[in-house]
This record gives sequence, C-alpha cells and structure tokens, in this order.
Amino acid sequence: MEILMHRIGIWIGVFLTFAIFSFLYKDNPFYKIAEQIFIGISAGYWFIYTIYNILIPNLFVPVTTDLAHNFLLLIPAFLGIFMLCRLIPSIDWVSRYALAIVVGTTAGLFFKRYLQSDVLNQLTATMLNPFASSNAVQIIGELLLIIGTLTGIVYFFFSKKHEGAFGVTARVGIYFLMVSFGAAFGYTVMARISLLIGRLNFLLGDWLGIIKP
Amino acid sequence: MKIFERFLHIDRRIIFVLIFIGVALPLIWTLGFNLEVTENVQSVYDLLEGLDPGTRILISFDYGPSTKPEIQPMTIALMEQAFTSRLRIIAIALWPMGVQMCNEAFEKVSAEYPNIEYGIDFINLGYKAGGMVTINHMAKDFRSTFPADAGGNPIDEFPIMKDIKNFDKLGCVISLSAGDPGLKQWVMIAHDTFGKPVVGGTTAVQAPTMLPYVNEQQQLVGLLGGLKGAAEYELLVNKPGFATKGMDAQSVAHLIIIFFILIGNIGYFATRKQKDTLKA
Amino acid sequence: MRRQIPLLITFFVGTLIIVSEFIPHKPFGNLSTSLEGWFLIISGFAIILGQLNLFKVNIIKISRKAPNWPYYVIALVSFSVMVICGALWGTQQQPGLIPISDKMLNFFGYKPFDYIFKYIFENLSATMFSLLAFFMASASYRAFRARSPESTLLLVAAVLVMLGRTTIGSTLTGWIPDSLGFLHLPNIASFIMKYPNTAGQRAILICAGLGVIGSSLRIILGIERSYLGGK
Amino acid sequence: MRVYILLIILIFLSFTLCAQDITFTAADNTNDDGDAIILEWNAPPSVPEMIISRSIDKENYIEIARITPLLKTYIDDDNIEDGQEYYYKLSVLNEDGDIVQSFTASAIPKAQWFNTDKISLLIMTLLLGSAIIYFIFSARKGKRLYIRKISGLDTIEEAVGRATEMGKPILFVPGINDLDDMQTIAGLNILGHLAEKVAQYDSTIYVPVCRSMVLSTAKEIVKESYLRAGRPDAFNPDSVFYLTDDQFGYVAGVDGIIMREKPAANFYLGAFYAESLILAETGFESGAIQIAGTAMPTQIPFFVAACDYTLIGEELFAASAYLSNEPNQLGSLKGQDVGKAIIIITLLVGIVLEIFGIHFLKDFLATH
Repeated sequence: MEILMHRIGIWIGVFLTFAIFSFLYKDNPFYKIAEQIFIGISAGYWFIYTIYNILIPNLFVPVTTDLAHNFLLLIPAFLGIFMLCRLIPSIDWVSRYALAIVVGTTAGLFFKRYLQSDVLNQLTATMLNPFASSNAVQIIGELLLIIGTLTGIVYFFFSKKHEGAFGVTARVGIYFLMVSFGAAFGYTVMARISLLIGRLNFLLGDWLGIIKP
Repeated sequence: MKIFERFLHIDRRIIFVLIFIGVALPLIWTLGFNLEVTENVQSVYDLLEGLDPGTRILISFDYGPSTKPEIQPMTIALMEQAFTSRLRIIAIALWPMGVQMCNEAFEKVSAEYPNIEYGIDFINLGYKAGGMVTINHMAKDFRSTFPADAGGNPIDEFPIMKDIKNFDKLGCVISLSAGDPGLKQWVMIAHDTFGKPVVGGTTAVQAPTMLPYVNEQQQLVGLLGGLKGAAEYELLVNKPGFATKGMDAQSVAHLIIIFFILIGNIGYFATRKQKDTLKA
Repeated sequence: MRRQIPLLITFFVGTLIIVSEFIPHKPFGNLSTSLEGWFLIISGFAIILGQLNLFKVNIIKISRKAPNWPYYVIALVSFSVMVICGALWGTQQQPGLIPISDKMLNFFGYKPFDYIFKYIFENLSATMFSLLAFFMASASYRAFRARSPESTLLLVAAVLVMLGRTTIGSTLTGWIPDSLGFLHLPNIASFIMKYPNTAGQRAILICAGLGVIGSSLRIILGIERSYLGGK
Repeated sequence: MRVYILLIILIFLSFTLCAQDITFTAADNTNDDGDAIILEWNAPPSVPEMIISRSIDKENYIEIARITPLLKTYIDDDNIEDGQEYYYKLSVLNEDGDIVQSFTASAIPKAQWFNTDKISLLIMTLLLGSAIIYFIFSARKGKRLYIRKISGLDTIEEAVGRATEMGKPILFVPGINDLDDMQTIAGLNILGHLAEKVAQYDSTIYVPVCRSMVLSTAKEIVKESYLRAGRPDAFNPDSVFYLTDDQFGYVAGVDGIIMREKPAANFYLGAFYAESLILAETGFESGAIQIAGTAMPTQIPFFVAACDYTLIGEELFAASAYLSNEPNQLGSLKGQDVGKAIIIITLLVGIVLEIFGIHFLKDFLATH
C-alpha cells in the first residue's frame, strides 16, 4: 500500500509541476488551481507549525503547568489576542498596542545591530593597508576595494550636485556598482538553474526513472 | 543583414526550450567537468575540522522546499562531516518549512551512521518566529526560547542540551539560509554581538550580498554559495551527491545563456553599424 | 488615546532596547530580555492572524462571487485539509489530538500532514521558483548588450562570473601555467566577487544601514507613524 | 620493594611537575549583569580530565562541569547572584578517574553600569542620532534642505507624456510588502507625484496592490493627487485595486494586466523579491518603458539589467523625499548624509593610519 501511495503521490506531483510550468505559455486554469492549492497548503502549514512549535511550548505549557512562575507570560498572551482583533474592524485599534511593542523592539534592535554590523564593522573591514601584501593581484584588489567602497558611498550622497570632481567620483562609484550588479546577476543564474535541475531530477528520476534520483 | 536583425529578437520560447533541454541532457549523460574548491568553502570546512570531537554546533534551517535543490546538498554534506568528526548538532529553524528540511536530511544521513542517537548527538528543536529578535533572545536565554524539542519533549530530558543556556557552549553557528530571516541576522547577532564564529550556506541569489561580511574581522568565517558551493563541499567530504551531479547541467545551461548573450550583442553591433552607414 | 499610547509604548520599548546595549545592569538587561521573549509569542499570534486573514478574505470573495471565485474555494479547502490533518494526527514529531493507527501510517507511508507536504507542497513550491530559470535566461539574453560604458561593465562582469562559477571555467583555462594563474577563469571570477563586487555591495550596505538607522530613529521618536495605518 | 619506592617517587615527581604547570583563576565576567564568573586554567595536555566544582561556603562543593585541559576557559552562569562570593575547586583526575590534586579560587560577580566594550558604538550612536534628529527638527522648522535631483525622475514626466500620446494606461506596482516597510511608503510617495501628472495629462493609471492596508492608503493618495491637479471628478476609485496577498498569485495577476492592457509605462517602486524578474520580463515583452526602484539588495541587479531606469537602493528613499518635500524625510536623509561624510572621512584617516602601521583607530572601532 505504501508503494501505491508513493506512486500516486509522484503522479500528483508531476501533474502539479506541469500545471505550473504551463504558466510559461500563459496564465490558465491549471496554473490557477495549482497556485491556490499552494496558497492553501502553505497557510495551513504555517498555522499548524506556529501552534505546535511556538504557542504550545512557549506559552500554553508554561502557563498551564506553572502559572506562578510564568504569570508575566499572560501579558504577551493578551497582546497576541489583541493582535487577532485586527480581524474585527470595529476593534482593530487594540492591535496597535501589540504592534507598538513589535515595532519598537524591532526598531531598537535594528538601530544598534545595523550600526554595528553594516556600518561600523564594514568601515573597519575597509581600513586596510593595501601595500602590506607582496602579491600584486591582492594589492590591486584591495585598492579596488577601497576606491570602490569610497566612491560608491559618494554616489549615494544626496546633499550635493553631481558635478566637477565630486561628479567624477560619483561616476566611478556607479561603475563599481554596475560591476557588482553584473557579477551578482552572473552569480545568481546558478540559483535559478539549480531549481530547474531539481525539478528535472524529479521528473526524470522519481517519475520516469530514466536517471537515478 | 536580415539575419542580424533576427539575432536581436529571438522568441524567448526558443530560449526556454533550449534551457530545458540543456539542463535535462547532462542529467542523463554526465560529462564530468572538473571542480576546484574555493577559499570561502575551504574556510567552512576548516572551521568544522578544527573543533574538538563532542563539541556542539548549532545549525539553523532557514529555508524551505522552494530552494531545497540548492541548499539541501549543503545540509547533507555538512551533516556528514559533523557526524564523521563526532560533532553534535543542535538543529533549529527560523522558517517553519526548515523543520521538515532538517528531518529529511537527518533521516538520509543518519542511516549511514547507526550509532548516532537522537538527543545525544543530534536534536531538532523546531521552528521559532521573530527572526533577529528571537536570535537575540536565545543568545541570552536559550532555554526559555526552546523549552521543548520539535516533538514537544522538554529539553532537560536530552543530554545534548546539558548546560546550554546561551551561545557560550557552542562551537559555532551554521545558518543554511534562503533569505530573511537567515544568515545576515545570524552574523549580526551570533557573531557581531556574542562573538561566536558564524558560517553559512546560502542560495546563489543571496551570496553576493553576503560577501562583504567575509572579511578579516570574520563576521562570516566562510560561505557556501549556491549549488557550486554545495558541490565543492561534497568534494571536500568526499561524498559526491546531487550538487556534483548538477554541476554539468549548470555548465551547459550557463553556456547556452552566454551563447545567447553573444548572439544578442553580435546582432546589436551589426545592425548598429548598418544604421550608422545609412545615416552617413 | 488610540494613537498616543501605542506611540509612547514604541518610544519606551525602542529606547530600552538601545540603552540595554550599553547598560548591562538591572533592570535594563533583564527587561530587554523579557521583551524579546514576549516578541516571540506576539509574532506567533501575528502569523496566526495572517492565516486567519487569508481565510477571511477568501470567504468574503466567495460569498460575493468575486471573479474567479471557484479558485478561492480550492485555497480554502486545501487550507482546511492541512489544518485538520495537522490537528488530528499531528506532524512527524508532534502527536495530534487522536493517535494515528498503524494501518493508516502503513497506507500513506507518512502521517497525512507530512504526505501532503512531501508530495504536494514540495513539488508546488519548487516548481514555482524554478520558473525563474527561464525568465533569467531570457532576461540575460536581451538585457546584457554593450550599449553604454555602464551596460558594458554589467555585461562583462556577468559573463566572466558565469564562466568562472561553473565547471566550464576550470576546463577552459585549466592549461594556463601557474605563473599566470590570475588569468584562470575561476580565479578571475573569485577576484571580481572578492574585490569590486564586495566594494559595490559594501557601499550599498553602509548606506542602507544608515537608512535603517534613520528610519528606526524616526519610528522610536514617533515621527514615522505609517505602521499604525493611515497617513 | 625498591621498585615500589622508585615508582612512588616517580609518581610523586610527575605530579609535582604537573602541579607546577597548572594554574587556576576565577574572576568576574566583565560587562554583564553580574550573572557570570569566568574560570581560566592552564594545564598540560597530558591530564586526562578535570572537574570543576563550586561552593558558596567553602565546604560543600558541587560538581558543575567535567573538562579537558584543551578547553582553556569556562564561564559559569548557572544561578550566579550579583555580589555573592563563590569558591571554585579544580580537581585533577588521573587515568583511573581518581582525584590526585585540587586547586581553589574564588570570585565575586559584579554587575556593571556601563559596557566598556561598546564605547565606539555609543559614540557613533550619539553622533548619527543627533545629526538625524537635528536635521529633522530644523527641516520641520522650515529650513530649506537641498537634495540633488534624482536623474531617473525626469523619466516620469516623459513616460506619462508618451502614454497619453499612445492612448495607453500606466501601471504602478508598489511592491509586495505591507506599510511597515519603508520601501512601500517611499513607493507610495512617488505614486502621489505620478498620479498628479497622470491627472494633468488626462491619462489612466492602474495600481494593483497585494495588501489590504496598502490598498486604502494608495487609494487615498491617488485621490488626493487628482484633487491637487484640480480634477477630482476624473478620479476612478477602481483604478486602485487589491489582487491577492500571495506572491506568485499577485505576479500572475499583474502579468495578466500587462498582457491585456499593454501599458505604455510600468513603474515598480517598493519592496520586491523573486517576482522582480518575472514582472520586468513580461513588461519588456509588452513593449513598455520600465522604471523600477527597490532597496532589496538581492533584486537590484535584476531591475538594473531588465528595466530602462532603476532607482538603486537609497535612491528610492531620496526620490520619495525629493518629490514629497516632507520635512521628516528630508531631514532624515540629510542626517544620513552627514553620517556618510563622517564615514568617508574616518575611512580615509583609518586607511592612512593603517598604511603607516598605526592600528589605534581600527582597533578602537572594531569592538566586541
């Protein structure tokens, strides 16, 4: 029986795969059906996992087994219920209290972490002595890294017109940005092709058995 | 000259079909191009090799089935290495689908390591929402973030969780990440705030934006980028798998794309010259 | 009241989180830790809200017979099936409300929830994203043309990285002697990724980082209120 | 007998030798809430195992960990109370697991009022925070702040003109995130300007959205724009409409509009993920002028490659500030520019210092 259900599962998978690939030709009912199944299952999965992995172990179990030590957890529990009030338009304003905590915590944490990791650490990571190495390729590379970072920041400077020497610097900056976008694009081609390989592996392997999956 | 005009406007469905065939054929007949291990991949390998046997490492599963072909091979190779060098894995997920990805990988790898025991050498603690804030919370109070494993059993029951109160007792953190929340947040919290070595495996989409973190401060010690990163890792652990097999198909698909870029540019320059002469 | 108190809460919470970075002493350190614990639970509810909202929107669409409404029935049914399977028989690790019989387990080979995930969801999700492979190919064909200095740089960088990142690169230039190793395609690709790409990405990272700092500050100070809805 | 004596002497000697090598200290773990003590030791690698035990009264020691000499430190954070003195014993075991030697140490944990590791972070926080706040408030007071023109914005007028000429609509996509994302807000600000132009030229605009909160805000904005252009009667409330929350469902919907209506110009301004390329490709097929803008680092390359004009990263926010002329946004942008200036100067100074072998600045800034 297990094998039969496995085969049926594969066939369902194949049908759905082609239903979605049909979008490449144009939007059609098969694609729409597959898409709605996708939306529904995905939402159901999130729902179940949120309850099993978060609400039960982190809220329900501690509150029901040892309320005395965990009574503070009732605060987020109420705020969470406030959050759900968004579903009812007449009282949706209470969700703002919960939202305020979420947004405030995120803003505070983002402020310090982005400052540290994306500003300070990137700054010190660029403070290099390019001439420290004896390897010509590395010297050129580090010089490019320094020039590229500096001119790139200049490009994103909005308080001054891009003219004269400043304009030239910004111009160099955009060249570096272009190289990095080109490189990123080239690098990324692999990502999407990988997903297609995964699909073909399923079709040719699991389904048709031409290759070993 | 008409042919060059045509070079400029190839119907994209021709490209679609060629890509499809170009990926399918090398999967059936392998070509076997050779592969070289790059610096960033080697650093990941070296970091794990440098840990003492018995050390606990945290692996965060921050991806789902949509990017499984790219990241699952990395997961499997990393697990192989960890179990071979007797490292113990604490698995968590910041994406709910990550829990299933972890189960699938563990089932596959643990079949070859009969003495690996759940709760001693490996544990799956399940999914938590909240991204960066939750990482920050577990770094300060691990046990209240994860009171139970994915099956709902209290973590006190498992020897692998002994003394784990924060990140102090972990050898390193690995994030297998397909987006947000993922590797970036782990770098910001686990390394930049709590000083733990962080390595990651990401999709090739994300990798270029993560590279600035691979620097002499080692915000990120090493990075596996896309299927190539996975294939290189398979080479390092000596277990060629899906990624290695996929590299031929990658090469052919890339060649097809480059071929079309060339055609487009030839058409562009040829017709432009023509237009220039007409103008003159 | 309905706007002022949330703004005050945001201000208080945001400031506390920032201050606790510099002052580890009680009450700052432990308060911020508790807040982060609450955040997890509230986020859990927020996710539930999202799914319930989807349910609600679909019900409204169906009851109003909106265009394409039969498709929304499919979404509702799939959602309900998934939730019911998950609640009744549980997931791979988690027991559900009723114990699953061996007969059923043998029939499917997995629990129903996991069966749907493995055979339906995984295939759907993976195929959705694999569509991008085709769009990527056609976009590169028509976008990468050497029209201007900028687009030439874009094109050259893309092609070099594409060559160097696959096995063709190592095969094509494998014959180059070690003394000229930097001309080896994988090395060229690594060079581009390591230096000019990192430079460009780092400039973006630093400026975007400053942007995040600016917007976080505006939110904490109550200047930016769009998250509360309305303008 | 002699053999035994010799053995005993040998064992004794080896232990004294070991003993000389072993050191053990306990100290308060700094920069914390007084809830941890850091233990450090130095022992020859030949020692097989050691036990750390803890006591608060110097008499009853409880084992807290078994360690190997390879590990050099141990942080004890198990129920440590601020101000209480703790005594530690390091017991060295032999191969058989018997205790052969022990060392003691003690420490009092203390909570700190300031984390000294974070001085540079604090300085930066204060510098940037005050710059941004200063400029926001001076902009609010009416001070005129200069923002350079973002070159891509010229194309807005051009695109609207072209659409009017061709008698085709304009499509505006505000990304797939909700209002809590700054990119969505920035996109909607630009929509305000665009809709005003559309109203002036008497063209049509379509705004499909995928979040209900974005729907109401976008409707409001477009309506206001028509009002500003003096043509409130021309506003069609159905031109702003909700498709679906789902990423790929939304893309399929927008693609449908592009293929059916063949808009003259497509604007993609906001937060985008994997759908960016599908939108840009379909738009190109339909022959539209395409203008994009996003701060999603992973998606910028696709837009740059596939669209006619792209607002890169922060340019999206600058464009929004420039067009809306809103003091909060202008002031914040100006403050961030001060931050960029500080960074450029610090970076230059740092590099010069590094070249001369002075590492002070770099070490000071690189904290943790």
